[in-house]
Amino acid sequence: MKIKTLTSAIVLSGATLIALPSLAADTIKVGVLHSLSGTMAISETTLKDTVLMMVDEQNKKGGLLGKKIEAVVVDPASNWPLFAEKGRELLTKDKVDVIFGSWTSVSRKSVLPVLEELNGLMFYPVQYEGEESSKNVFYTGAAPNQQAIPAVDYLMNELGVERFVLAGTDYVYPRTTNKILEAYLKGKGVAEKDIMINYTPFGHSDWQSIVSDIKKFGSEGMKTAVVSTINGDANVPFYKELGNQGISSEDIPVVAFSVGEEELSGLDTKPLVGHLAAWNYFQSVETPENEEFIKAWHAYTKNSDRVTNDPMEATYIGFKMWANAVTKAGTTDVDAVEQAMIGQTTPNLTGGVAVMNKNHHLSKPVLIGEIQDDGQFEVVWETDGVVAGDAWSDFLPGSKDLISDWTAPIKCGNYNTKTKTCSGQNY
Amino acid sequence: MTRLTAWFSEGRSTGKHTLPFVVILLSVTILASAANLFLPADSIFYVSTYTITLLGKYLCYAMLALAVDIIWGYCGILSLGHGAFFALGGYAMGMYLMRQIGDRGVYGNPLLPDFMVFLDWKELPWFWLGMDQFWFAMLMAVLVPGLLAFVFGWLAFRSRVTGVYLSIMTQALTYALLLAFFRNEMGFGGNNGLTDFKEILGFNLQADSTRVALFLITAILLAVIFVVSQKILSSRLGKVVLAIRDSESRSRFIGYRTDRYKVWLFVYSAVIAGIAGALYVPQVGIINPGEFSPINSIEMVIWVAVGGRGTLIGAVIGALLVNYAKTRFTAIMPDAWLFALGAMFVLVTLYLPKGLMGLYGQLKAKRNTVMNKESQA
Amino acid sequence: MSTLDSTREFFRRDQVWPFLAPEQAAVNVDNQVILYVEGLNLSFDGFKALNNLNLYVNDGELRCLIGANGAGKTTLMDVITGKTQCDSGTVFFGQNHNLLNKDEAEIAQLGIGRKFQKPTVFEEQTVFDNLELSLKTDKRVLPTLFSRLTPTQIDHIDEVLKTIGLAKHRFMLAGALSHGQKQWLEIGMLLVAEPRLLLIDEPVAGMTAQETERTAELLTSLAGERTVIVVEHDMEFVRSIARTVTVLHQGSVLAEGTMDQIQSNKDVIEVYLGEEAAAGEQA
Amino acid sequence: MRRITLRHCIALCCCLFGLLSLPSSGAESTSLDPLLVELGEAKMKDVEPILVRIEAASDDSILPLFRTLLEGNLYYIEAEGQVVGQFDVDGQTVYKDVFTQQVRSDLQKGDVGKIRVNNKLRGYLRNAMARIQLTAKSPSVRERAVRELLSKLDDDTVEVLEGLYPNEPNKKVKDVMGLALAMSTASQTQLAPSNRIAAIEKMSTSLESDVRNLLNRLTRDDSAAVVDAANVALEKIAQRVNRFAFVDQLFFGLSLGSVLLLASIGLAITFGVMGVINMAHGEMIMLGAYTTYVVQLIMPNYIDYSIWVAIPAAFLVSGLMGVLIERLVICRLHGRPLETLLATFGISLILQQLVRTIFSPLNRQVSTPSWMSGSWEINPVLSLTLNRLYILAFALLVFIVLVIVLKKTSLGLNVRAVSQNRNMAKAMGVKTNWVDAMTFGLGSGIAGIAGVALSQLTNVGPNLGQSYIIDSFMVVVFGGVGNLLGTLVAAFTLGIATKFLEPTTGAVLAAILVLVFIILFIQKRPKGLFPQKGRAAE
Repeated sequence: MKIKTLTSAIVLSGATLIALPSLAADTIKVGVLHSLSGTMAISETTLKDTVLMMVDEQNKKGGLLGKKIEAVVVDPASNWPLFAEKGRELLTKDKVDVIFGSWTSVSRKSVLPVLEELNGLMFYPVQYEGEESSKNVFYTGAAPNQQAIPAVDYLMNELGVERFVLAGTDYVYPRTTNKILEAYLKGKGVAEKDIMINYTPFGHSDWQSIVSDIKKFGSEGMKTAVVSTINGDANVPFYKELGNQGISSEDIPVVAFSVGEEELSGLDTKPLVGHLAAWNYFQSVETPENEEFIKAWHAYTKNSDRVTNDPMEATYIGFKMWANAVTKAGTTDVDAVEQAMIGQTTPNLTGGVAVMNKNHHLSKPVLIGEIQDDGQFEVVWETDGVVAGDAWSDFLPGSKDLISDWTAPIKCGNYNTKTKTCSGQNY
Repeated sequence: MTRLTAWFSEGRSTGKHTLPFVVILLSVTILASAANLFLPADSIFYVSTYTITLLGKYLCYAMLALAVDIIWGYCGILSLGHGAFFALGGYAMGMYLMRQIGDRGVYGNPLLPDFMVFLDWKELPWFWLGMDQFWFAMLMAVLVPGLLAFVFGWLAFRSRVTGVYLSIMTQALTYALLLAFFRNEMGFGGNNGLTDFKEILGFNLQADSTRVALFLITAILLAVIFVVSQKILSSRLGKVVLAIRDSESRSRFIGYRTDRYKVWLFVYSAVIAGIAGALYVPQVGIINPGEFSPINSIEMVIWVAVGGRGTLIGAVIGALLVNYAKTRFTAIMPDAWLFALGAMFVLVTLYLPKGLMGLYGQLKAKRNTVMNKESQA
Repeated sequence: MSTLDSTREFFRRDQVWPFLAPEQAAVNVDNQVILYVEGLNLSFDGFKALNNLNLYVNDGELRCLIGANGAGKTTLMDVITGKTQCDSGTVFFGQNHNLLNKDEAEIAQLGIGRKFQKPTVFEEQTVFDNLELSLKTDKRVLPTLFSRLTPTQIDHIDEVLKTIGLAKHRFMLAGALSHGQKQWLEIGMLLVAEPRLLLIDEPVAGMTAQETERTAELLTSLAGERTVIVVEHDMEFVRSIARTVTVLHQGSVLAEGTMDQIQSNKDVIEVYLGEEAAAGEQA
Repeated sequence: MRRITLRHCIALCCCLFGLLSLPSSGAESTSLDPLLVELGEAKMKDVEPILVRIEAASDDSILPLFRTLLEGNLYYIEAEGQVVGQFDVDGQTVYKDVFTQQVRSDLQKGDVGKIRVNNKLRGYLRNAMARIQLTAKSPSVRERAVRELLSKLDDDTVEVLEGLYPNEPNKKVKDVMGLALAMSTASQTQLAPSNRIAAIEKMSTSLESDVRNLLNRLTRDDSAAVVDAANVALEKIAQRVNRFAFVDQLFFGLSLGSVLLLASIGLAITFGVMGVINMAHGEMIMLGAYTTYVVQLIMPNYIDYSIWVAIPAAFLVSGLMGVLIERLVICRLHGRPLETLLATFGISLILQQLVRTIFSPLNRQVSTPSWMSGSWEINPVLSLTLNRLYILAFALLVFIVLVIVLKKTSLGLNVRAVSQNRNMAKAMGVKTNWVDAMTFGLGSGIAGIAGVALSQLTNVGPNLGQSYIIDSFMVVVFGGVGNLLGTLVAAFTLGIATKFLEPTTGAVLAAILVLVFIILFIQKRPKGLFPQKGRAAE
């Protein structure tokens, strides 16, 4: 009997504990929804620190609207349902004004309904597959047309590549990106037989056969390149195998969309020199903003070896824009800020100016970098001017008629230009 | 006669927990729901929807813990693959909810779920047919896990795969399913799984009332399953099951087809897990292959171990306590949590082989033996 | 027979399907023999545990099996009760039940009870439950689920409890019993199941003198209505109960007969009693 | 026998030419200097023409320059309009004159600007160097140079080859040159079909991919005779290629098998012999991998030898950890395998979190010793990667050593005694506790060694162990518990099976199929491939 009363007591007290409304004074609250444990912790902890750093800086400048900014950090532990739960916690219990968070698409998809239900505001800082535009989310990472397509253009025009291996981890981002690329390449007159598509599971570690297939595919007389959407952990063994099977970047260059400075810091880059990556940001870019940012980062982490990467820049831009938008709107009210966000501009760390478009995606420059033996990238090509992020790809049958425009009169995340209707909204 | 009643309670030391448990469970849930629906948000007793969904989730886990306990605690079959049955139930519900979205998906396709549209699928795969019917989906939610459990159990138990081997096989099973469901060709949404649900049986999933309803249903079903399981386990079948746990070969030599008993218990447990999964999905709003990951299945086992295997109430308590602790810990100090969890595994197995309830039981057992001594004297 | 007929046959209301029906065909013992063991062979990687063993046990007799360790006594029981598969040979229970194609449970349901060398009872359950489980009832899943203890069954159990002298301890966990008591409980579990044939492996090991005596009485009293096969090392005990004794040696029958015949049998003396005697003198 | 990678051979002949060119270098520099200045100041896209001119204006002595440029070590001293190589001499950067190799200690990082190269330039440089190296001293270098050029046989290259062919001393090089000439003959449409067909027949003995590509092009030739010849030749080549492809796949299978073997063999001891389910086995592997990382941190300048230090170190670290676990936890859970399973799982969580806190959750960089990188090219279509060859050999070695230990040493005797009958062994005065600890230590230690090997193939991170634990269990169970030979067979069977499934089913499905197969197999034979018989097994 005792035990049961005890437990029921605990459950109840727990309930009330959780339910207690947070009594924080008038600070502006910034929620941080990045996994600090589990598989995604590797990538996401960095972003958490970035946000905290930005908050610090903002507070040094006197905060926002005369209030201090307070960061509320929670840990969704790389567990997708937890993203929804913690998101709800941030919005209802901690009453945060904005959330910076998520890395994987699935985590974003998981928290999205909560955001729309409770009308929260989230900044999503990672390159992703597109095919989404929510009123409550701002996508500061690259859409496929800001990463994949320019990269392929570079391969075709600069390196004269005629055959493509689209190798990816089997999840939605590579799937979609490769679908888009396939359509795009065929549009450019690349034959079916010159495109090889291959998917591997997460953390795939035995790349022998695949790499040797690629080698064969590449040895058939036409210039071949690999477009890699291989995710995180699987990259190290992949590149090691490439190196060992003697595939040099001159024979078959690999252009990766998920390999940044952070990932490279995990492996010996000597055999990889010359392989490529497409991002909107590289640590090696020499601009005053970037140097300042890196300096601040090293100071904040008290570690001069910590690298910076593209999602960090995306977070940086997102935060700056949000701060400006709040100042402009004079309030942290979501709807006001959401409108104020559109048209916001912030200097990129790589030079030029990023603009927030009507579709909640950024216009950013696209850079192609070659891996150097010091684990950094050397920019070998960049788009002249910025590329506007495209929420709905024009190369997918499903979405070619869709656009996103959050300004009046359309005010719709997926507006069908043919039928002139707005579908799939939760309100 | 007193002897007989005494014996009755003796043989089934868990039996008398049932009523109080049901009462407390239901009263708490009803109170919480009422507090959420009828109290103003600023009231001190107001229970936020966040809490409701959280408790709802815990109750699903408790149900799952029951499932694990029934076969591990009572029959000594340590399944490291119950996450699989849970997830399958969840997917059945998820598929139903997916079909309910209808043409409100981002691509406005009336038939195909979004992920199929942008993966450029032309028509619905056969295993999605009928999933738009609630009854059918729910049937699947119990049938599929049950069937899988039956086939697996039938094979395994008839060829007398036992103990550790079985545990490892179940783990392999859920691992294989994990890999399978990650594949986008499977047509279950790959890594993203199924999400962005709109409504269930026409009720808006975002509405508080729906959430509370789901929460209540979960609680009631948990109570029902608890009572039924209690009944089953305190019948002679329950004794046979215990006998199998303690000495399977002996049970065979007194004429019980132990393999059949194990199969049916395994199926029963799997079905419960499936139901738990089906209730879990609409409350958390997403189902994805992560639920299949072996580590989840092992975590369930530790809930039971902490609460006390071999007692249904223990399983429930374990699930609630561990998950509550998890929620609090991960909020406060994420790193420490894994240390805590790990330590819990080690310490419980070393010092609390029968968990919290075991501790309680030992004390009682002492008292009883004393009583027996007296009665003999 | 046409398919229609066969289906009709299959769905006949007045009978259960064979795969559901318990195999209760009565044991046919027309010519007085209840157990036929013929040409049994079994070897564990090289070592021949049973070597062309032949054994016939009459209905209702009390048979003692003796033999040195590794003579194959326990293995023989394992084969009879279906625990171990033999390499070749035949084992028939009565004339109509081939035991080799049945599993332990079926064999047990036929009415062959077994008591192990090392007492195995369900330690986590009460003495009463142990007996209840062993009752001669329908042992299929569903019937077991809905079964109730009938007064007659309870009486039967109480009766057995008296016979094995555990009436006081009926609510005690079997695990808490003493070694000897466990032995008794296990015998009780045999009795309550009302088997035709009892296989009893070293019943008196670890029993006190008078307990041994009582066991002897019990076993002798059982013989007649039931058939009892006892494996025992304690020659005194064997002498006290045995009508017929079978001596096993290296997996086959060495000699068979009354105790006196056995004792006078040369090869038995050298391979078995010899040792015993020697041991006896030393002791 | 190692593939001499491009870099090596260049290095080789560079020192060679470096010496030769010492006297002449002065004269060289005069004609080159303006070009070098251009090179230093040019934008990347303008670099190639300059390189062309440099190549035209110079002889072999230019090689060091090209090499340095290719490796991205060429820097430009704006003040002097001179180029200089940046080299890394144990730890600190040193500037040397690319031609004379004289150290320029006066230069600072600030004085020089890097001359950047991209893949296009690298490609050009490699061909250029090949052209130059046609006359290199070492035959192997010459051969490689010719092979390098097969891909682009422009007229002047062919001319040069024709010039060199007659008086080429070395047989192999001569053959390759002959092949090259044959290719050019075959591709010249104006020639008489008969000659071309002859050339094609000559080509049909080669496995070079360039040859195949040329033949493929020829199958679209105007002359029917040529087309037929080309098809015949392709057919002939295809057969050989397929044969080698099979060998290749087999090797992949074996290599995967060796990895599985390494990962599971430690488990075969702790699980098979002791009957302990060690869920922390994967973390033992992880510890081994991290040990390798730490060892490399300690001796950054001796990476090539680091492995030899890492192996014993890893064995000790994991072994000791194993003993610790056994003493603290497992020994208290004798005869409760399921509980052991849970407890060790808890330990594995703790260990993972431990390395996360100590080494950060990021993957750690473990570099491959030079003698392990690259591959052994048996012929153009079949080349075996060295690291996997070594690991295959290593796995077998470990296995053999282990078998010997268990069969021959007193520890092994005790271990077997305890595993067969604990109490009896105890009665015989075997210190069972000690034996258990040692056995567990041994198993864990071997897992550690496996970690060293795996660190050469995959990520060194907190999740390393997780990704192998299930596979290892599968292998042990499939092979039959308590049977090392079974483990060996199982590991290679699964490895090869997976690799032969993969091409048809894809990696994921292959993995699933293998798992399902094992599950079903275990239902059929619960005791695995090589079960233990008799009462001992019960």
